[in-house]
Amino acid sequence: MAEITMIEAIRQAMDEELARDERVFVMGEDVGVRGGVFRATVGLYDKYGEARVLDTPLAELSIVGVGIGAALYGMRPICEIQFADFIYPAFNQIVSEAAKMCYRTNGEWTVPMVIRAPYGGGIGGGLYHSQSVEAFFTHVPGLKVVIPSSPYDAKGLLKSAVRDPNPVMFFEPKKGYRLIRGEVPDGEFTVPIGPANVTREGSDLTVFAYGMMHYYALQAAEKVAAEGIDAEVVDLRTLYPVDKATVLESVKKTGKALVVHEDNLTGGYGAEIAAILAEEAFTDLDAPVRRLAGPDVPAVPFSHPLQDWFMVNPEKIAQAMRDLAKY
Amino acid sequence: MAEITMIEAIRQAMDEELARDERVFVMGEDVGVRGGVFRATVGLYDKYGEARVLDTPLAELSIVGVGIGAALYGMRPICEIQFADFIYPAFNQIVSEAAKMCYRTNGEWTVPMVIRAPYGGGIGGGLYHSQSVEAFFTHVPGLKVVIPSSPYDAKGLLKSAVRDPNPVMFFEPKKGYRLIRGEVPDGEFTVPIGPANVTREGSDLTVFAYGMMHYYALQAAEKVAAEGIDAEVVDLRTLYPVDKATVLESVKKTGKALVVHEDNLTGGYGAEIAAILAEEAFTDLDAPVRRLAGPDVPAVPFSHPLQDWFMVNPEKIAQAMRDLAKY
Amino acid sequence: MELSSEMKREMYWTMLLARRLDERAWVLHRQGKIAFHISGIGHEAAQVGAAFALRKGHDWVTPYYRDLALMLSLGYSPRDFMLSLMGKREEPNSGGRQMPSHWSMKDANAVSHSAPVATQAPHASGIGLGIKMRGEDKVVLTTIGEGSTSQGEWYEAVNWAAVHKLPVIFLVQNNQYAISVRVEKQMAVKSSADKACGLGLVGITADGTDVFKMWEVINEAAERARSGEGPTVVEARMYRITPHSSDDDDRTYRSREEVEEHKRQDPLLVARAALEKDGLTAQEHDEMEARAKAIVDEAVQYAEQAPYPEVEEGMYPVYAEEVRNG
Amino acid sequence: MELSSEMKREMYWTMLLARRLDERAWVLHRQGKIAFHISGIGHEAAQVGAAFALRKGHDWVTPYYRDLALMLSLGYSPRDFMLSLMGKREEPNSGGRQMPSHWSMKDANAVSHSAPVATQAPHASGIGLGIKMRGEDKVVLTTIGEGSTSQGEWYEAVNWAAVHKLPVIFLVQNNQYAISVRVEKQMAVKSSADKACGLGLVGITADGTDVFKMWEVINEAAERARSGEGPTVVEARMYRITPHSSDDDDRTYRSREEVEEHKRQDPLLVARAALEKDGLTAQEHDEMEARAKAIVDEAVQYAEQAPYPEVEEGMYPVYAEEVRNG
Ligand SMILES: Cc1ncc(C[n+]2csc(CCOP(=O)(O)OP(=O)(O)O)c2C)c(N)n1
Ligand SMILES: Cc1ncc(C[n+]2csc(CCOP(=O)(O)OP(=O)(O)O)c2C)c(N)n1
Ligand SMILES: [Mg+2]
Ligand SMILES: [Mg+2]
Repeated sequence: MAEITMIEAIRQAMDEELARDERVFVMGEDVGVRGGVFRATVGLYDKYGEARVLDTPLAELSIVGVGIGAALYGMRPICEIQFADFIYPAFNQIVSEAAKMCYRTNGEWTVPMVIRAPYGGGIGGGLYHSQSVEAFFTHVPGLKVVIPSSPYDAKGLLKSAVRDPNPVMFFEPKKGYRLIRGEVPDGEFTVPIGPANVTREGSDLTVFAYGMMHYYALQAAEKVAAEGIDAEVVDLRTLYPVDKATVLESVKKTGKALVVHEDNLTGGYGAEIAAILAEEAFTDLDAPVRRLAGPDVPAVPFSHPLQDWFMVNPEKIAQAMRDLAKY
Repeated sequence: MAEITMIEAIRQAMDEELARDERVFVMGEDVGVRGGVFRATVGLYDKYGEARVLDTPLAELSIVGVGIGAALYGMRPICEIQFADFIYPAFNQIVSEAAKMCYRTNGEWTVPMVIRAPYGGGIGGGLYHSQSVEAFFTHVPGLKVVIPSSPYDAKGLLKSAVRDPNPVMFFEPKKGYRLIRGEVPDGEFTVPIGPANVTREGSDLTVFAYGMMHYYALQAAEKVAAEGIDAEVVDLRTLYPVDKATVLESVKKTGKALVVHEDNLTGGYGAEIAAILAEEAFTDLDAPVRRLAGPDVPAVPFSHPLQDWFMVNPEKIAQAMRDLAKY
Repeated sequence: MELSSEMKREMYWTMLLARRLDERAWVLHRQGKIAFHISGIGHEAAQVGAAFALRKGHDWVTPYYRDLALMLSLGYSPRDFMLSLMGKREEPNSGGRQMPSHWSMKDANAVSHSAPVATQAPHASGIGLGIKMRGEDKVVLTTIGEGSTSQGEWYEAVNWAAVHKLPVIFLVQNNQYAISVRVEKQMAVKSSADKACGLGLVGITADGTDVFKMWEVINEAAERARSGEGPTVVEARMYRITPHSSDDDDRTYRSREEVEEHKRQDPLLVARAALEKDGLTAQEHDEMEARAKAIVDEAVQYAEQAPYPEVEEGMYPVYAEEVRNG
Repeated sequence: MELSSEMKREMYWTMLLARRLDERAWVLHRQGKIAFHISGIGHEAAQVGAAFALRKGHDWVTPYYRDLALMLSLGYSPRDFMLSLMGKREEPNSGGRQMPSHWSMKDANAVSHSAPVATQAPHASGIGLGIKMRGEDKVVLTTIGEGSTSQGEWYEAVNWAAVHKLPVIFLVQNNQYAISVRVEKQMAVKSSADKACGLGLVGITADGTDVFKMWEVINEAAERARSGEGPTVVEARMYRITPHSSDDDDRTYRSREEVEEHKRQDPLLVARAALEKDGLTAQEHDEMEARAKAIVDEAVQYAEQAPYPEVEEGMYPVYAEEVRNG
């Protein structure tokens, strides 16, 4: 078992799936010779050739639309969107086509494909290289939405996504690409799409998070543990469909919930978790459901002081935990 | 004061704004000679000419993108998207450009424009002529999102939207176009964007709704009133930014909240209202926050029994009110 | 390759059957028996010509809503159509979930059409990419209206196919109108086939009212595609004889005279005249008509008696895991 | 119209200043003083040629991120650029909110550029529509990279301008690459100007390393636009001499020999040679260099001392009502 980075785990997953199933192919901007602007596909072009690791025209709509066509034909495309911020031109194909194909044909046609995109801020990318876009897709029946927070999950979930018979949106916390390291077995394994993961057991309150914010939430939990607050941490991992059972069970135990994401607060994914708790955990709750999220401005500003102001970080999470514990 | 339909109110608003301000113009598919597929622009082409009532190419992306350019130049475009279901090709222009222009230029450039689109089901339109799309935009700082539920508000809010210095998404409940009638003054008036409207005072519980569902909610409230349930009804009207004060005040009084929309439940706009209540009305709530919404399937199916199954209606709302009142 | 007389009659028969089904749909709508119809009247020649140039069950199609005649050519049945108009459970496109005329037929490699125009074009390029990756000799035909070629979606699809020399035929059915908007407001070129020159592929404008000519043109395009020479844009010119759909009132934007004039170039009349030269007798034609009527009657009757979906069916299949058979 | 010697020197001076600023940005990046730079080295001739063909403060521009030389021509200052590289408060594009090189300058009618490529193209058509509606004699120039013309967004914008004969110039800066992807993988035509023929407007391919030639071509396009003859696509051919951005490592996808070879056609060298024929002396050139260096030094110093935004500034202006001055 080797300790590897998040991005290496993602690369390995694609490598193994390309080797396993000849229907699988990778396409996107600069994924070929260049190996991706984040180097997620490095080496794959040399290993599998141009036909299976395709540099596409600079056009997200057709990266996804052509991917859908290929999936209908029986292939298993992995489409890379270079930054999640650039997924909007493909919105129509994702929402009108990929998501609705199975339902609208009563199952005659399905769209097994993966759309990968790095998301999130804190990397000096400014307004258009830092966005979190998950909330636009966790409202779309027919899609699955996955965000890993560790190399193990990144590899295992991505392999599951490639094998899933549905369109899977796979968002990768880009700030964690090289920062987050972890043990990953060498051989074949998968992590199922669906279940959330209780990554730290605790009794005083529950923190729900995913991606980079889950990584920070664990750090925050350690911090406040020293102050006597025993926090449970849940990595939501599969955001859609949501694992309600795990969410409700945890709050039944702790009675308090903090939902954390770096996306804008209003209408963000946290609203759904809070709404589920407000509706189905009413008698379990000992405190208001707290949301900690990015402020309601269009995106992460470039200038460093403004970026720091925007971003949720371990200290902000710890503070929110302290406040909630006190309630 | 005349009693007119919702669609006539919308037509009047555009007519008056075109007359008032020569920077205003209308564009979209079939809005010219045809007067719009729902007849919302009937007569305007004859009155104001082709230059101000423009039949565009069949391309939503550029209807919005060209509209943004015109707004930057100093015009006041009203862009019609023929059905809300067809707004996705324009998603990038709306979210990346219109919404973020003011912030990203520190106010140097602003985008005063209106994007109108009929939304909602119950009209036999099937999966792609029945969608509710508001939740995709109530998560986007920089946009305002408005949905009227009466001819009076439709006219007054649309006039405000045209005069607003920001991009305003104006979604019209198409099922109500001819069904909803109401008194509308002949002369100049506007309804401000921002405040929600308590359309029925009550003490037992609050129903939050908008558009067609607000119209139904009032009917449902009458129904259950006869059974002794005294419901308050709030027409949210401006969905984004949300009028938190009115929402919280009402629940402070009634202690119980039901949020209704016809859009899919999960990640829908109701989640945000529920989350606000879970966070800021914790001590006021005497019951779980209930959401009544469309099921989590891709959209409204065509076949009549399936459409009826999908749609929220006055009886379903009344039943949810009864259940909540009993809690 | 030459079309045999038999083949020609088969093509004409398909056009005729499509026409009679389509006309019946308008009647059913007037009778209040169906809620919506979108018509292919005037488009039959282009569609049947194109479909017959394909190898059925081998080649692929991503069609659009006016393609009744095309779908019938591929094996879609009159019953299927009537079930779809009425939103019945057995309707094979979607089990009653989709509006009428939003086809899907997996057996025939005919992919589901949604409703937002032009989305089917990139799918065709993706299918073409799959065909190329597997080294097969299939082609994919995708159809669209001329107005919808204004969408960036169509441009991107054609560009992909051109860059990768994919075996795709982009058939544009130019019926002069996008609902009420005339083609001059969609494009500054005379034909959407002219757009091909800007993207580096072959573009051909054809008389879309001549079914046999259309067959030839699509046949050639298919040959090009199969031999690795890449995609073609074909514009078939015709006239939309009916209003846009049963919801439309075309008197608000075009004169009756204009419509009447174009009816003289009705593709059915054109094909019939050609077949009469080829020996088709009035009696044979009457028999065809009688057969069509019987088929249409039967289909209507069948569909009327067929059950609606059960409400529980609305809940699935959102995901592939939930697909049920039967 | 002919360019005067004085004008030519002014153009060369702007190119030179842009180059020295750009080079300094790379130095600052190596020094760890800035986080990001995206370079216009190799693009100066096309940009300066285009900008000088416009009536400044009268015509409009929707630029893209490589347009430093274009923006300088319109009045953007070296200080502005350095402030932008460092994300300082005074930075005029966005007050530190946007990444460097995402221009905006209202005085100069230069509209804000975002980052998602091609979004600026429909804006240009919208501005063109506004100009036409008001019957003014303005033109709008919009720039883009060749790779980004693969976006449906660009196609729709050009189509609009063609259909409505709008006074828009679509300038494509073809530097052979979109990050690592060569132009052959973007389009099956030889020049993005060829795309014009498919959309019914004039398309011209020009040598983008020759500033005076570029001036002529854009000047002609502007004349066409002003006289109501509609839009033009101009492809300016050049080479991206630097990596895509400071985040890129171009050795992974192209050889050093290829890059070196193209440096021989550096637009600065081309222009200087022309000016020398026109009488520019070595001494004059040295003076220009000295002046450029002084300006760049001063700008860096100024920007380094300038304050960052206060954190409260992050909160606004989300809406026009929240705009604050100063
Ligand atoms: C993206 C999108 N926008 C708008 C519509 C509404 N609409 C349906 S058909 C149509 C006109 C299509 O015209 P054309 O492409 O010429 O095809 P035709 O109907 O004439 O065959 C329009 C505007 C739609 N279906 N999809
Ligand atoms: C919609 C979108 N997709 C992807 C990117 C990432 N990206 C930034 S620049 C670029 C290449 C642009 O190439 P080209 O248009 O040729 O312009 P150049 O940079 O060569 O001047 C890419 C892929 C982006 N900015 N926007
Ligand atoms: Mg048409
Ligand atoms: Mg380039």
